[in-house]
Amino acid sequence: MTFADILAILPQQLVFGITLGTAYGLIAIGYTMVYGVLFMINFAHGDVFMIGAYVGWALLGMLFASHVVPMHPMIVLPLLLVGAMVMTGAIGLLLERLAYRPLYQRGATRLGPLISAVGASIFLQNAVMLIAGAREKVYMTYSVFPRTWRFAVAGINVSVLVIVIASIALLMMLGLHWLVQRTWLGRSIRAVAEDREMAAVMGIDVWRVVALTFCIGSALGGAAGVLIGFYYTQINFYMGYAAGLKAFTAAVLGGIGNVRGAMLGGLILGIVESLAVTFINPAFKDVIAFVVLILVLMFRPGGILGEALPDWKRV
Amino acid sequence: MPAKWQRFSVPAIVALALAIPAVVPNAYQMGVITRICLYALLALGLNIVVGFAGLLDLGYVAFFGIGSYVYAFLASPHFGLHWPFLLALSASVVTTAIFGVLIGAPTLRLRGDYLAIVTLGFGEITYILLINLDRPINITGGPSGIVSIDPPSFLGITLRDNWQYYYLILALMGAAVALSRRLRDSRIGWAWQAIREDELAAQVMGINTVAAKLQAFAIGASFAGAGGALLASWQRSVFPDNFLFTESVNILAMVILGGVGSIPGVILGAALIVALPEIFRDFALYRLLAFGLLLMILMIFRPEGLLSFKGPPEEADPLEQVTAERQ
Amino acid sequence: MTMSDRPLLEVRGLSKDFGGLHALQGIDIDVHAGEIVGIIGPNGSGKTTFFNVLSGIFPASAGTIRFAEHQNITRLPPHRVTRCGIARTFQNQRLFNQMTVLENVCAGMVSRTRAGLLPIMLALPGARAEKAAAEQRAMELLGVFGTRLVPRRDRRAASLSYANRRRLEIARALATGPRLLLLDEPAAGMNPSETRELMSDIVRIRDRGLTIVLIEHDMHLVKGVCSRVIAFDHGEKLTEGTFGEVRNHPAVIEAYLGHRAAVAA
Amino acid sequence: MRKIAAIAAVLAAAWVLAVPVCAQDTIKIAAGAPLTGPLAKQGQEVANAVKLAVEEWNAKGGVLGKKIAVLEADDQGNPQVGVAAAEKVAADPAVMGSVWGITSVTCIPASEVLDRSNIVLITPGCTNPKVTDRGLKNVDRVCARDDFQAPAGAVWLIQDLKKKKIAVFDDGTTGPRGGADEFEKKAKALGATVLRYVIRAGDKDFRPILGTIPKDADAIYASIWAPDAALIVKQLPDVGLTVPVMGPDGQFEPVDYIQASGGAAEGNYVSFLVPDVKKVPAAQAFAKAFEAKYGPVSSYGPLAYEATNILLTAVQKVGKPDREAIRDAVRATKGYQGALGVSVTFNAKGDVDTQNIYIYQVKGPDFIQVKSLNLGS
Repeated sequence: MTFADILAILPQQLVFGITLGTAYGLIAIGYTMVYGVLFMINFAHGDVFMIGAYVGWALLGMLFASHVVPMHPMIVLPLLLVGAMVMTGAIGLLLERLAYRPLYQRGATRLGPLISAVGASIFLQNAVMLIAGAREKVYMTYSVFPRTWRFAVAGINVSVLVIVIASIALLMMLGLHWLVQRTWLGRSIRAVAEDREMAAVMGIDVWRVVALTFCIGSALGGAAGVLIGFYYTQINFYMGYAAGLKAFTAAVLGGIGNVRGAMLGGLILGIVESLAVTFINPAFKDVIAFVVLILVLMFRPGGILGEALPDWKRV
Repeated sequence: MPAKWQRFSVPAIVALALAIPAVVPNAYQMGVITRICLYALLALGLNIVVGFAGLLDLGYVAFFGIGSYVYAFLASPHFGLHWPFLLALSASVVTTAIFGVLIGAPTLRLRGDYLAIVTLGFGEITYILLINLDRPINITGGPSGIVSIDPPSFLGITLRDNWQYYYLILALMGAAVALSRRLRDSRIGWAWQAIREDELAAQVMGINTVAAKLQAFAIGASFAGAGGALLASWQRSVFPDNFLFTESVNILAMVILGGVGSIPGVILGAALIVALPEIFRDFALYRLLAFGLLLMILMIFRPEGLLSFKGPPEEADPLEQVTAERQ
Repeated sequence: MTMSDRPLLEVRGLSKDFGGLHALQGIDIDVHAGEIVGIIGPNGSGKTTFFNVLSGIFPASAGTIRFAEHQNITRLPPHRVTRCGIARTFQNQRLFNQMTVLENVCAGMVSRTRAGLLPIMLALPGARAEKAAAEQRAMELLGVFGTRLVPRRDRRAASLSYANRRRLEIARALATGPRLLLLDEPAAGMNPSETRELMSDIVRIRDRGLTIVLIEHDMHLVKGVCSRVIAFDHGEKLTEGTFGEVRNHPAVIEAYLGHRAAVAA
Repeated sequence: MRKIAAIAAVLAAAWVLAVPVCAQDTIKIAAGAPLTGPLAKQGQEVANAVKLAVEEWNAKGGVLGKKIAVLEADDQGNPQVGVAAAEKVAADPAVMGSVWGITSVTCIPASEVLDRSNIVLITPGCTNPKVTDRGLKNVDRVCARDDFQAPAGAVWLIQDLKKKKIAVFDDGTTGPRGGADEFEKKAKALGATVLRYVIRAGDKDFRPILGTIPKDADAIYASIWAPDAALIVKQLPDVGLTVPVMGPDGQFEPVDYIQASGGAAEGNYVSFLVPDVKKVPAAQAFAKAFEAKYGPVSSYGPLAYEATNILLTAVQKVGKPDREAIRDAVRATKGYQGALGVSVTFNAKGDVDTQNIYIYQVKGPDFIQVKSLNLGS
């Protein structure tokens, strides 16, 4: 390919990269939220995301079969999102209650919850495989967002679906920001993140806040599952691993514990990947993504936007 | 255990380990036990990095892979080299130790979880390079890996059966146990543990944390290098798929399950992680489900690991007790 | 002043800024060999920051620190400072909690030992002898505190009582083989009898040939052991002299009690 | 802590001493395949086809006067797990042979283990040349090799369809990479231009990669599995490419490829190792029996069934439970007339001499056979 060819496809490639990055960022928000409060890599988060995608798939199939609900995005999307968020929020609560809290209360080191989360991840994957079968599930994306719903801006092909996903991602990010900065719950979350014991002394029910954090983070992961299910059009029970890995990378890249950082990290990761594919070699896109991560961390050890962690966690 | 029995325990364990092939009825179980020893060797190496020095390494499998491929390069028709076993094994060990330093060096400034994601990245990079360095020049053999690797042979004896491999791997695992103990109870081990407990205090106590961390990476990696060479010669073929991220997680689970930093604990962890899926094999579809559940349950009931050591609480004199409470 | 009277520690114009905050400003201090110097001052007056800059944890913003045979140690990283012969304890106890009492002291000995990786892995006689010597010396250092620590050598540091943890921190600092020992509030949290014991311990350590600088709020201890006292306030050195001189210095009274109290006095 | 050690020791002893209970009146056939994990569906079809064949033999009285049992060996598509599974198979004295699919990367190390115990391994779907090229006495293959299948694809695209510039994909795993390499070799020999691309198995958004394909490319050869191929054909319109896509046997999946693509796969080509069972009169009985029990045949079932029958025929011919003799008898199979209407003869390496490749085209919900190629000797 000549350089002129590359330049010709570059804008379109950037759009693909941004879309991919939005997907990573969406999943990363849940990671970063749980991490910011509990200082724990929730390895099962990718699988919670996967379950969100499955719930959305099942609901979509039911809606489609019922022939009652018109397959319009304005109707279908909220239904699917709410369903997936309720389900994954509940799973998040369960995970916190079963795989995190007992360990912490028994005085585990930071590594214990990590392995427990790995166990939960393996369990969830296999549970979904046993319930839904090993086969890939297909999202009927094009019955909700017809293929013709796309437009060209200056030669760049953009579909309505992508706009919808990006807008919802932005809304979720702003909503979370509002929640953390402006509400009673957000203040409690920040207090617990800052100093758990002091928060308890101040009369905050620490475990309730931790549980709610898990619940909200997981529900956001579930919503991401539905949206990305639509975009990917195919889902499987082990998709949480690859997606979770990228999302965690995005969260660290942006500065862990930092919601805007997660979104930014996702975008940068997506763009880096699409540029690597365009300019270098598709085979090495993940190598380049990780090299960028390592370089960023070498020069900015707290990620691009800096970590939003209290001082004691940084030492 | 009464003290007078204590000194018999090591010879007893050694005798038991040596007798296993005579007791175990078939090659399958022998194979599983051999695999336990191989993974114990790997887990002991990771234990140095994670357990002793407290550096959370999620890409440990990279060293396992590099060790395997170095052995495969040097002892297979792939490059037409057929180095003697011990020489090729040593080359694996030395190469991985060098890679340990190379990968460790850029990560020294990073704190716990950042280190985790960066090492994870190195693991992924290694895997992708193993797959894709088959062109333009065929270095790694691509996804098809390298086959027809030479089996180990010394003094004209070529090892073929599982029990022979068992003794070979047991010997190296035994060496790893001895080295781990010596290092732990040495000035280097003191430095590692001090860094794990409190990096700043360790620096102030005069410990060169950079050197100590690099030593931990190098030694931990070299154990994986030995393990990799053993895997390559035992499996007689290596593929990139041997070195997926899940393998790193498995080895980390061994270290944590048994009790971080505890040498017998790490070996027990290896035994559990290798044997449990085999025990559940008869439940076919439910095997991994049960494995995941068991990991969670074990962590809930023994969060410090199965063989973690907790000293008895201080029997403080009453005066001190009062003071402590006043704090 | 002859060459041999040159101070062990010579601090000139030492300043430390955090952003806009002047934590230390133009500190000049000399400490001579064999002294026990006390640093007093209200909370936030820069005492601990001074220790942190001395031990290399924070780089100085300006000024020089010279130590021993007039080496400039101003820009050295912490472990190099320690190797030059300055050891310290921490105000908020930073022991290696999961290591045993003996191992904690041994960890302090790392920089004073030499054995390399290979000799240790091969258990060569040199490495074994060095390790045995290190452990013997560690036991000896635990013995500085009589029977307080010796019988507890194999306990985890985390399981020790408060006072014993303070003692262990001093033993660990001694293990680095310092000529100058910095103690950050060694008596904090001790009851009067433990403090009295600590005072005799400190004097005994000085008598082993060390020089000591300590930060302390317990005036009883400062009065009892310090040959000279330096008062800090707002990151500056207010005054120095004997305990009596410093205690009666109006600026010190003002710093501790506020302006009105000083006028009243 | 001591209690735990004691419990562990007792458990370990119990496990070690638990000698597999083997009733002496059964003969066992191992069915090795990924029964869990991403390839579970195809793997389970292999196991099911083996079970079906065994049930039919048992209905006729078994073999050597004994009932036949199937020992399922789950290799998860992972080499290490495959080795462990093979060791378990080898340790069971009742096992007289194995049918092992479908990933070469597990089949190769598993066959090394089985070789030590002289257990024959017939593979219905491991197409990598190295499976048989290592010269093991116990490995036979009833399907065509990648170095025949992929060139058949090149012949079809370049000679029959006159394509000139072809984008070739693989997913960085053994079988697909090998196939892509063979395709490239043949396509270049036939005078076409080849561009290589690698996707990462597990990724779902291939638009950035597809976007870099030059707009004058006139075909895609996707040496990848069906779900990934379905994603690629669905995402092609997003980058403005309308070219035919061709793939190897892994895409012969009505559900995971045609259905999953939602119509986007229409008109594409797939090469496969099995002729259309509907078109082979001899295969009707099998197809019906399989569908009744396990659902429609969708991949390697017929070949696994064929392999099982070849194996049991060899056992019968040998007349005694002798692994070594059975191994040699399988290799000596000549002119076996199986359920697929093709005669099977193994060459010295263990490959079938008839390297039959069938080209199918996607039409509506089905694959329609459009050509058969025999590139064998």
